[in-house]
Amino acid sequence: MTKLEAKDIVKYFKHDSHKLKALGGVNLKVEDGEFVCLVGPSGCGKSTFLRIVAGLEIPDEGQILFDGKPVTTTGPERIMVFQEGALFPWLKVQDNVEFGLKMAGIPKEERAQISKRYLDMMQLTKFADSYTYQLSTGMKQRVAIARALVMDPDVLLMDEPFAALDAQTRDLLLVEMQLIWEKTKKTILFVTHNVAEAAVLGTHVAVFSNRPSKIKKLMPVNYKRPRLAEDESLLPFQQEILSELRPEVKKS
Amino acid sequence: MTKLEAKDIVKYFKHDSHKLKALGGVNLKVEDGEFVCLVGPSGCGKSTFLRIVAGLEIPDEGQILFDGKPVTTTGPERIMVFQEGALFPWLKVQDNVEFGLKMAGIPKEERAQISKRYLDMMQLTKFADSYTYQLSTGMKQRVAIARALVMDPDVLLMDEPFAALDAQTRDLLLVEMQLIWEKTKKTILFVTHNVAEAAVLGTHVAVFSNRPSKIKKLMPVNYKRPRLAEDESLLPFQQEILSELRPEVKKS
Amino acid sequence: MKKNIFLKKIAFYIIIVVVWQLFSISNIWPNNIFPSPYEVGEDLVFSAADGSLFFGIGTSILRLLVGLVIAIGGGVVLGIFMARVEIVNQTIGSLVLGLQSIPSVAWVPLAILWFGLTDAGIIFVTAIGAIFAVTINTYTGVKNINPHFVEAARNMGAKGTQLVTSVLIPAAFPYMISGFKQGWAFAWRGVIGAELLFSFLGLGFLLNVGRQLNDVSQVIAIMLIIMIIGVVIDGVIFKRLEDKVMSRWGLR
Amino acid sequence: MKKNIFLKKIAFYIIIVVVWQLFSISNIWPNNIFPSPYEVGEDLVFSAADGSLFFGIGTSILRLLVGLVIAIGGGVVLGIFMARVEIVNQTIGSLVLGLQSIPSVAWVPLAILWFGLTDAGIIFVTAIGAIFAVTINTYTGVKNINPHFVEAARNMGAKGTQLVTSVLIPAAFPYMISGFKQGWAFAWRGVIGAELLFSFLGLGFLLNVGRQLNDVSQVIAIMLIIMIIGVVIDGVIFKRLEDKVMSRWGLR
Amino acid sequence: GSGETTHENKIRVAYFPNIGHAIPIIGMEKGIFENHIGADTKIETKLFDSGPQVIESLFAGSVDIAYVGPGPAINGFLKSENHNVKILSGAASGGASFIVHPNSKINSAADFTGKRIAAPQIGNSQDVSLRNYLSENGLKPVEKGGSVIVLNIPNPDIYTLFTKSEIDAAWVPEPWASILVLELGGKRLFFEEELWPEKKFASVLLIGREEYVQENLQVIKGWLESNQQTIDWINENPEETRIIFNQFMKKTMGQSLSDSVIDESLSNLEITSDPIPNSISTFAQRADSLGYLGRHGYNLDGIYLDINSNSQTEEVFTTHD
Ligand SMILES: Nc1ncnc2c1ncn2[C@@H]1O[C@H](COP(=O)(O)OP(=O)(O)OP(=O)(O)O)[C@@H](O)[C@H]1O
Ligand SMILES: Nc1ncnc2c1ncn2[C@@H]1O[C@H](COP(=O)(O)OP(=O)(O)OP(=O)(O)O)[C@@H](O)[C@H]1O
Ligand SMILES: [Mg+2]
Ligand SMILES: [Mg+2]
Repeated sequence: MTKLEAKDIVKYFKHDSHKLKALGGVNLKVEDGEFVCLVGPSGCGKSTFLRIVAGLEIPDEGQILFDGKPVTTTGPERIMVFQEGALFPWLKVQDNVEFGLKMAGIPKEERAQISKRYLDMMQLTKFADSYTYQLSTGMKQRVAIARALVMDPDVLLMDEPFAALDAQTRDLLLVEMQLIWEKTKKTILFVTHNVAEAAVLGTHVAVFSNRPSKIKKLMPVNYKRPRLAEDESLLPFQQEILSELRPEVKKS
Repeated sequence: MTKLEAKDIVKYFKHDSHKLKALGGVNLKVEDGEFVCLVGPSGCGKSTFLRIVAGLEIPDEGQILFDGKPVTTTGPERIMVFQEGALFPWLKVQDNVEFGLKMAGIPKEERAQISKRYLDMMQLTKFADSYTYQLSTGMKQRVAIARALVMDPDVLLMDEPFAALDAQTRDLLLVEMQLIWEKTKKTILFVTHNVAEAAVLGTHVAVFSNRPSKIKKLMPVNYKRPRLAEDESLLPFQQEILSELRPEVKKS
Repeated sequence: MKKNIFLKKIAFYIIIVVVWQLFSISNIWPNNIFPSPYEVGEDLVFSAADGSLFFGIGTSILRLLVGLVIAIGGGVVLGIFMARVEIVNQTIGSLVLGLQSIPSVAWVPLAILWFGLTDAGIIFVTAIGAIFAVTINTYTGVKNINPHFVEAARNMGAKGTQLVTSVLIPAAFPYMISGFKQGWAFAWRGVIGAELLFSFLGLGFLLNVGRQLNDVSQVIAIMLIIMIIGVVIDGVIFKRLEDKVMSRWGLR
Repeated sequence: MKKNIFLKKIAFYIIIVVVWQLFSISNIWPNNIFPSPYEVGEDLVFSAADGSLFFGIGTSILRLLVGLVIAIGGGVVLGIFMARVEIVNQTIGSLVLGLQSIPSVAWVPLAILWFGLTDAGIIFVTAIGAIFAVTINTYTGVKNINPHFVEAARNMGAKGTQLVTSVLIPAAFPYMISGFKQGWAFAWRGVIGAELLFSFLGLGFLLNVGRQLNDVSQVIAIMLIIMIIGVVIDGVIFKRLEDKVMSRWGLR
Repeated sequence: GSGETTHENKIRVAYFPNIGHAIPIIGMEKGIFENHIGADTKIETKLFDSGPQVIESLFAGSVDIAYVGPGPAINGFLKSENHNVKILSGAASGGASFIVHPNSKINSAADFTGKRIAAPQIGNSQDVSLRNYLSENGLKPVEKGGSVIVLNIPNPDIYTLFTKSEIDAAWVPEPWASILVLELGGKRLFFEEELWPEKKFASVLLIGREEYVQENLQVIKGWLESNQQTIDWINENPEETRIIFNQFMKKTMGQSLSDSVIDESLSNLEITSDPIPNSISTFAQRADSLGYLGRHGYNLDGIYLDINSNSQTEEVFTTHD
């Protein structure tokens, strides 16, 4: 069943001196339970595309279908992990993680149980009572991930969630992500600039072209799981992604 | 000649429920012209250490010596690239890059020449007139790097500058960084969570232990330059760093 | 540390009083224009002794409280509506700006017409003098909220009242505090101004008596009391609130 | 689009006038308490015809301008000092809060004593009514600056005046604008209030005349003029300034 | 023509746009002052609406002479540096009444208990008279633990509250007294002068700063002469006075009073240069017993400008005793 479909998405932005065509007709079909990694040159429009899917931005042309119905607004079935965190500075770490649950009216004890599980997973238990300005960048990002996972959405939209993490923590989370996905069979769109990450996580890798971007190639990933970041067997596939990407970066 | 020396740096932070010892006596000696990459688990205190070196934070114990003199304040001889950018939203990209030059009283035309070089290098020429909210995350980070390089400081303090960049752009910048360093023989402290990056760039890699952190190991990197990210010959050294790191992340 | 600040403040005020006394001894200005602190003090002791001062303070503060509660309640609601509902902003918004520019004293004739010479009339003048300051600050605060906060919250299912209470208000709080501060300052001025013109009990009435009898030292004595109450309320209530919020936001 | 907004506004105001007319026709209140819009309009036409209205407007605006310039200049300087120099904040800062709570009307007797019945006296009342609002908003603005901005700027060699003009002022500008807005509102109120009490030319004088003669329709007519000028100044000057700054900060 | 003269001298005169201040209003409108002293002295007029503000302006040196009530005159004298604000002449006497609201059942002081009674500003003539009247009748205002609610509010607000039936009575000067009677159906319970020893009391006085007077004796002399001329003219031409007064109101305030109100007001006033010194000392006693003159006692010696060493002045000031 098709979970998400992007049809000819076009998006312009106004800059003082010129008009910028960021997305130039993006087409993408994501089946239920697929894990699609989006890669592309910096500034090509990956974040913009994710925001459109989340319903936070309106495309100038084209539309997003979710379960066959056009997306017009944002909703808790499509949860986004923002590239820059967007944690609430007035809430403690635990309250940040529980935010969506609270909005859904889930009682306090139950919330605490759920958030505890994800705080443990993200190794943040010790900081449950801290405020976000007291965290390091990587810790903030882990809070943002926990906050999204807690929502248990149909579709998870992740914008470079592991970018600020150290290699070790990331490796742990790469394994964790695969387990979560296998267990829940969520549909995931995952933006990354790390081809190894894409190869480890995705059922598919979508390569964006340079601006005005389209999806240049959608590559299925056919390796058995669990995959590890250090798997040498993934290297040829990574090279394949890179060879698609290289000419795009040169252009920009 | 010793350019920078950290002597028993200790730093505490106050959290609501407890006091956190972030740095537990960091000792580090950096000779003039060395390129030291700092790696360590998320939240161990790498950013904090860099801020102390920059003179932006005062250690609770110990001191930093710069050219043998204690550091008490910040100064343009030690320029920091902030992990979160800290670009000025009220300035256009080009004016952001030229900020330090303007402060130093350099005339407009000269500033424009210098900034043009670095904007080109960072592939941002087209966005010279944009405001920072109009940039993607990776583009912002490139502006931050350009803004620091333009200052031509003795010591460059870089806090995960490449974290938000796509693989291709990063590979280009890895080469660029090595060229800049070889040409100018700057002293560089470079925080990264990417061990490949550390192996490519550093003359040394300093591994932080978990909180309260010290420098667990200072490893010289003895491969000839220019090094490339895909060099397979660097893999064993990367494994060596990882094996130092792994137990630290487990602890946290 | 805290004691130190306190001592400095005391010293500062003592210096002011001494300089003032010296000035009035020097007789640059005649005494009926520029009374000495001694005379002013005498007046204070006198009105404290016969109880009229405390009765005046009590009356004014009671009116202040009622007026302020109305102003803050109404102002916050109106401000949020203006910021979030474009049509409200376009219509009522422009009216608010106009009403804001009418001085409290101008409302007095109408207040007397509509409410007569009652506490309600004074409270009306007070509230109407303060409500628009709160409204405008709330509006500015809500408009200045980092859009990511709102997006993230909506994405996690917050809407309607929840969005307002869980995100808009806390996120706009640093601005709103300054709105409350100003609202309270306007309200306090409004009470005193209204009492002065209504000449119906309270500190403003005492001020008016001083004026009617051309008793400058009483005028200054009452102005001092008004100031002191202003400083105390600000220090006891608003300073704490502000400090708390500021540290929560990592701004200290 | 813009035309649409304009039409909505017009419609809104027409509705208000119609409702008002209906109320006054209904004769719930006697006419000398609640005049009809027709009577108010008649009064306006009359005073416009004999020129007294325009003379009044001109006089008030001139006084406003002088007072406002003094208030903004002084307030910005004082506010920055308070935010950046702790001792200034601890001493003068607490005084400012006190002075801020004294209503303009309370300054009138002293202003007459010190300056006589002159323009200088009215300007004094105006400026002193506005300066502290500007001061406090500037202070809040500077205190709320993202500390990274200041750190980065100092790191790049900005200090003293440069730091103030290149970073503190632009970074605090969103707050300062609201300070200016409030400063101007205070100043405008101050002018009118002072004129009303001095009863010395200007719009406030006309208001007082209306009051002395129990001419409610003149009182309301002049209040309308005060409002309209308020809205115009706000719309022409401050709204534009604010829009520009807001879009610069990506807040729109 | 004032155009050609250089005017080394000038005189700044303060008064209210009020019927009790008929002398400066009519005198200026008819050019009596201008004709007499205008050739080498520039006359600047300043309109006020509150006595204390006039005193503040005298203190600040931005006004030279002023027409005010006895309250501010006494305060001005007592509070001024070296007592340099002094009474130069009288200007009006009488002209205040006690008006009862049509809905209120006040027939005498015995009915005051629990009633709301208004008078203008604290310390002005009507306020002092009202409070004194209360104590003479064994009554006290609420703030002193008594039973009468005394409200000190400006005349326009008294009018407003009268229309709204929110006060029971008011002790007000002309023209407000007549307005309340003629427009709002108030009942004049008594004229204030009925309560004074000689059935008259000073209600408007001409005061001035002594140093100005000393330096400009000629000007002051001329002013006082014109003052007297104006008084005579007014008393001879009540009809024309009303017309000129209304023209003045129309011109400066944009509105005029009804003929009947002005006529009634004028008939309740006496325009005179007699300062009625007895009434002033009585007034001071009353104000002092209300605590209005400070806590250190008072002394009115020298309140009338009188410089023996200067024969010119003496002559000027003896004309109306
Ligand atoms: N609000 C905006 N106003 C103007 N231009 C914008 C805005 N947001 C994004 N852009 C532009 O759109 C393009 C795509 O931005 P986007 O953030 O989607 O890139 P990205 O692929 O996520 O890049 P990165 O990998 O660096 O995060 C960029 O060129 C950027 O300048
Ligand atoms: N202002 C602060 N207040 C309280 N605690 C802080 C503050 N800044 C940092 N910390 C704490 O200090 C520790 C080190 O933080 P730091 O930002 O230096 O880590 P880091 O090594 O840079 O991590 P990352 O790789 O995630 O950026 C963290 O545990 C963090 O919670
Ligand atoms: Mg992005
Ligand atoms: Mg960090």
